[in-house]
Amino acid sequence: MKFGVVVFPGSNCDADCYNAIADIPGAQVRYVWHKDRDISDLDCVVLPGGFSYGDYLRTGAIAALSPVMESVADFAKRGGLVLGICNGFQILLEAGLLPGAMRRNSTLTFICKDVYVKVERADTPFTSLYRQGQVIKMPIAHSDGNYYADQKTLDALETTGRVVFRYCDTEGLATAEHCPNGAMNNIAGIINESGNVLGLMPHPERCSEGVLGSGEDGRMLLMSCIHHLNRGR
Amino acid sequence: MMRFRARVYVMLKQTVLDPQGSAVLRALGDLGYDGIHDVRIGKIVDLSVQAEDPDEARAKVEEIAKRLLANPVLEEFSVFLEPDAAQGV
Amino acid sequence: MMRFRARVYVMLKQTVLDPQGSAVLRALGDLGYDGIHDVRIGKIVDLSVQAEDPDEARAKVEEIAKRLLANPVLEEFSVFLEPDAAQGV
Amino acid sequence: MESTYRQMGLSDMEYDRIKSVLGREPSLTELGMYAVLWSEHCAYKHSRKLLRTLPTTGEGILVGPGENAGAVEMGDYAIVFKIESHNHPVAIEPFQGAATGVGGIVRDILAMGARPVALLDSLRFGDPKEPRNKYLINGVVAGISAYGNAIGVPTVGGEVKFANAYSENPLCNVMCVGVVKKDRIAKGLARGPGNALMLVGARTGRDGIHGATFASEQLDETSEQKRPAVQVGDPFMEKLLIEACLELLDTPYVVGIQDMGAAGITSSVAETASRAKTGAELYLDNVPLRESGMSAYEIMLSESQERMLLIVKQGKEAEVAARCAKWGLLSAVIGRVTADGMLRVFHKGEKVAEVPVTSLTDDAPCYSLLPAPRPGTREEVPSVTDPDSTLLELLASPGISSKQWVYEQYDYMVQTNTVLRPGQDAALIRVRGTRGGIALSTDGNGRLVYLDPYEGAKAAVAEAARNVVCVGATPRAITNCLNFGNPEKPHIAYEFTQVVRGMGDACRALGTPVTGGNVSFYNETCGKAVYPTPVVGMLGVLDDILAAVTCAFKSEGDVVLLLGPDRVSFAGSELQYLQYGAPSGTPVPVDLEMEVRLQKTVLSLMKKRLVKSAHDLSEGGLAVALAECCIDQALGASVELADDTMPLPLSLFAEGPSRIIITCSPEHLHEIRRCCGEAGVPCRVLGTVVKGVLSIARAGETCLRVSVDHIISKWRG
Ligand SMILES: Nc1ncnc2c1ncn2[C@@H]1O[C@H](COP(=O)(O)OP(=O)(O)O)[C@@H](O)[C@H]1O
Ligand SMILES: [Mg+2]
Repeated sequence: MKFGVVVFPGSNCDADCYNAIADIPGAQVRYVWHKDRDISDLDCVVLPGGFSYGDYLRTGAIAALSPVMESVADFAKRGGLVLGICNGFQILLEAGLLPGAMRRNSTLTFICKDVYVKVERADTPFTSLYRQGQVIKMPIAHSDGNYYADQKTLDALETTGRVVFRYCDTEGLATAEHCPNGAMNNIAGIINESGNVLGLMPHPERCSEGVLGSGEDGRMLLMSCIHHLNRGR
Repeated sequence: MMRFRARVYVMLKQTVLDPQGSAVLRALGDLGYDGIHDVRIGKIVDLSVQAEDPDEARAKVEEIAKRLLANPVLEEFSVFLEPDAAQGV
Repeated sequence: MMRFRARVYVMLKQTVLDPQGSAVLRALGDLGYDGIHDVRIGKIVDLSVQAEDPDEARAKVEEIAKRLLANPVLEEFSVFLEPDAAQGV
Repeated sequence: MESTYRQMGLSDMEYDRIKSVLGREPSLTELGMYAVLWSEHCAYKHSRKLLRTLPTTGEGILVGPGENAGAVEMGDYAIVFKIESHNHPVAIEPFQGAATGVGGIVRDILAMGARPVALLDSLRFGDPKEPRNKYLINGVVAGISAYGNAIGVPTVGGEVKFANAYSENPLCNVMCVGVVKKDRIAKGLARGPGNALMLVGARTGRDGIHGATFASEQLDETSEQKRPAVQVGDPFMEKLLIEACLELLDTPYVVGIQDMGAAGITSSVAETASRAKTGAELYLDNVPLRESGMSAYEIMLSESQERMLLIVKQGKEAEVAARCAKWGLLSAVIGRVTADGMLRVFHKGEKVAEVPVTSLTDDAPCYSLLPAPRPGTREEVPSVTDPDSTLLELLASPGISSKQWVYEQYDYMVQTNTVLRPGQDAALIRVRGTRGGIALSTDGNGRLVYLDPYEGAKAAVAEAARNVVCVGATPRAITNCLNFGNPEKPHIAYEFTQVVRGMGDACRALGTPVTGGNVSFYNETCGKAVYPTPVVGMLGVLDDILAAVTCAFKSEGDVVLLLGPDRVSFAGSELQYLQYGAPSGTPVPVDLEMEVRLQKTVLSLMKKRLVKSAHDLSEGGLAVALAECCIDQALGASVELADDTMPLPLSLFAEGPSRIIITCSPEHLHEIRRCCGEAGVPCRVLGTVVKGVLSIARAGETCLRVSVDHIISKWRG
């Protein structure tokens, strides 16, 4: 069960992801340098959060063009699991592996806090250990999480059930008031058509250990991946 | 080879709501400016580019704009070019 | 009253470091684009403004640019104006 | 020449001194080098003598003042920490001023070979309702947010306080903490003649030339014209520097490392050579430049950000350059270490400077202060007609209300070590590889210091230590930033002298040596100085992070106790400030023996796991502290004050040192009382934790009653 955490210049949650994965029994993990192309040993690629290339120009824009992303695109095409967290999600959008784009938060500020999200799909490789409709707590930490897609794309996402996480209140109600960043339809995370590429703004690796004060709801996401991969063997 | 100055304008598409533009509009209201509408914020990227002729220069800059400088989901761009008088190469 | 479209360009002063521009320049190098120099990134602010005449409109926009849109410590700006054909008020 | 050296901020006497060191007239480049290194900012001309009186050694202190940062031992690790001011830059450009402030202190920590693991920001502004102040506040917070978040170092704590005295002169002090294996602490030494001096990171531009002298001047109308001195920070470059330098320090190629802060190449080379008792030769043509046509003078004095100096073993330059290139960083060999104690600078085939290294670093003049106190003030006593509304007003005041709007803009969780996030008495971060953690707090109440500099400084140290104790950690050492007006004025000199004395006494009593810090003078505009503001950055250590304590009431029925003495006063208090806009009177002095007993006792009770919550009493007094304990778990308390003779407003809202509220299960009350009795720490049962409401009664009569919902909504604003 091998995970690879990609290190882009400016990534800063790479070690956090690495540690959270390494903590899970049965998981192996290594770093992948952004200029490397060989990821054939991996079962799951994680694009971590942070400020790749300083978030300059647009978040994720420069990283999306790095050599490793060509390999990640191939890997995804062949069905490999790809998980983009925060800046990793932004990179997936910029690379066209997921539809849509990120705008500046509607508050125009960076926001760091715990939020509630609803698990809209518990039948993906990344969410199988959650219950459908479960409300979980995860922290966010970003300036650009205001998800945008044109109406057609948005409709397609909704009708094909590709919105996996949605910002909501403690009861699971997804009102605009509980959307921290202005994201359309309260979208916090989406998956690609073939169901193997997930991007989300909240940080599961920051809620994998209770002692850090954000609960352990994120650990389930990482464990779901392992569960899925084990089943495939 | 010649050197050209290129200026790329990157603006959000009209259909995309611009949170920064709305915030500036609000701030202008707070400062007491009235009669202001439709504030939209975009980016300028200035660069020098070496090429044989203006056509090549433009093609190069358009490619860069398409690949990197603008995100087609949100933005549209336009390219302006002038020879860089100071610095023929 | 008439309506004018104004476009304000805000650029960092030449002497001020532009980390964003330098990072984009490096990235373009990594992507194999050579012959690119001096990348600098600035802001465009488009807005509509109501005024009696072009002079008043320009004065208004210049004031706004000075007070809010540009940071005089680091940036300089220029204002361009055209009557907003579509929307005489 | 005369006008030149005066423009650079050198006095006639200082100029003569340079001439006598060199035995000739200095060149322009040399003059510039002396001007920056002999500036107040670099040479501590007015503070050096006094700072030497501070306690700097003790058990577990691995590195004291003099290096880039102090270091405290924790198991196999060294915890490295330091605080620094960026007040003047912030007054001119708040966003970039604050951002580059973060960048600078982070490089100090990096220069110790440590990975930066936490930031704290201590901020002072004028009235937040004024537009100019609002602009400064938003800019500073955004600048810290932009820089700290991007480099992936969590901002886990700090303070934001307001008073008119800071209106023209905001204070922005940033503290950084790092962790390094203790046998891997790096040194700022230019060792080994022949070794290469390599500059890594950003290109050198004309920015910030004379920033160091600028930081040592008062702001006046002409500061506007000095605006080109404003620096732009590049956090992306800084992040790459951190990773590249840490990777390089793991190789045998690098023998020394130094950040390039104020006075750039000049100070970093002079300091490292001076510490190593060597000399250096510099070849300025090799320095990667951002702008064309820069003179030797400009290159030597440039304060371009995001640069580090590495001292690299001769022959290993290529290896180092390759590592830098891997991280996308420029590097260049800009000189060599020599043995003869001279600093020689070459540019365009000419020798442009040749001066003894130690004359730059050690020969700056040292001035004595001429202190004279200012007359005292008569205490204005606030009026309280309705305690409920006074409490709510205090909770909503900018000094006390929730700072979530600030720290929500900071990534306080990155690195996944933050055990206690902002909002507690102290932040707590785990040290990976151990079961323990470090607790961090910054404190310094300028109002108290203004009224009584000696006692105010003691109070700052005591409160910082108490904050750390409240989360369960043992205070170990401090770093400090001394923010004052013009020290050449007698009353400022008096404030400074007394503060250093008070800080020293408190640190000796509490066993927390001073491992480093920073002095920022000339925080004046048009003759008006800020409150004397010593900011204390306290480092505490906790063996087991699972034993951490928070301030929130935990369960209904728990007993609420007040530990510590009864002496309080309105002098310098939040309520007095709210009603009169200025502090007056004489604050309660800190009984350091009592403070030590209190802190030791609380820690030992915590060790026995008897304490369910702890919170220190500071601004707003007892009533505010109780209300703050209600917020997190939305639990209230029913409190009965002893039937004493103190006027009610004093009991509720006046402030005094050495007091902590704790809660415990009823069955532990007896044991707690016994321990306090034994230790000689006053201990009073205040009441019990209840649902929904905070009520305070005296002599059987309710005198304050506010719902917890109301408390929370006022405090959150
Ligand atoms: N500028 C800031 N940055 C980060 N955290 C802050 C800042 N200001 C206040 N906080 C946090 O808010 C809480 C309350 O601050 P403060 O009222 O100064 O506490 P205290 O009175 O206990 O020293 C603390 O946890 C502090 O760390
Ligand atoms: Mg406190």
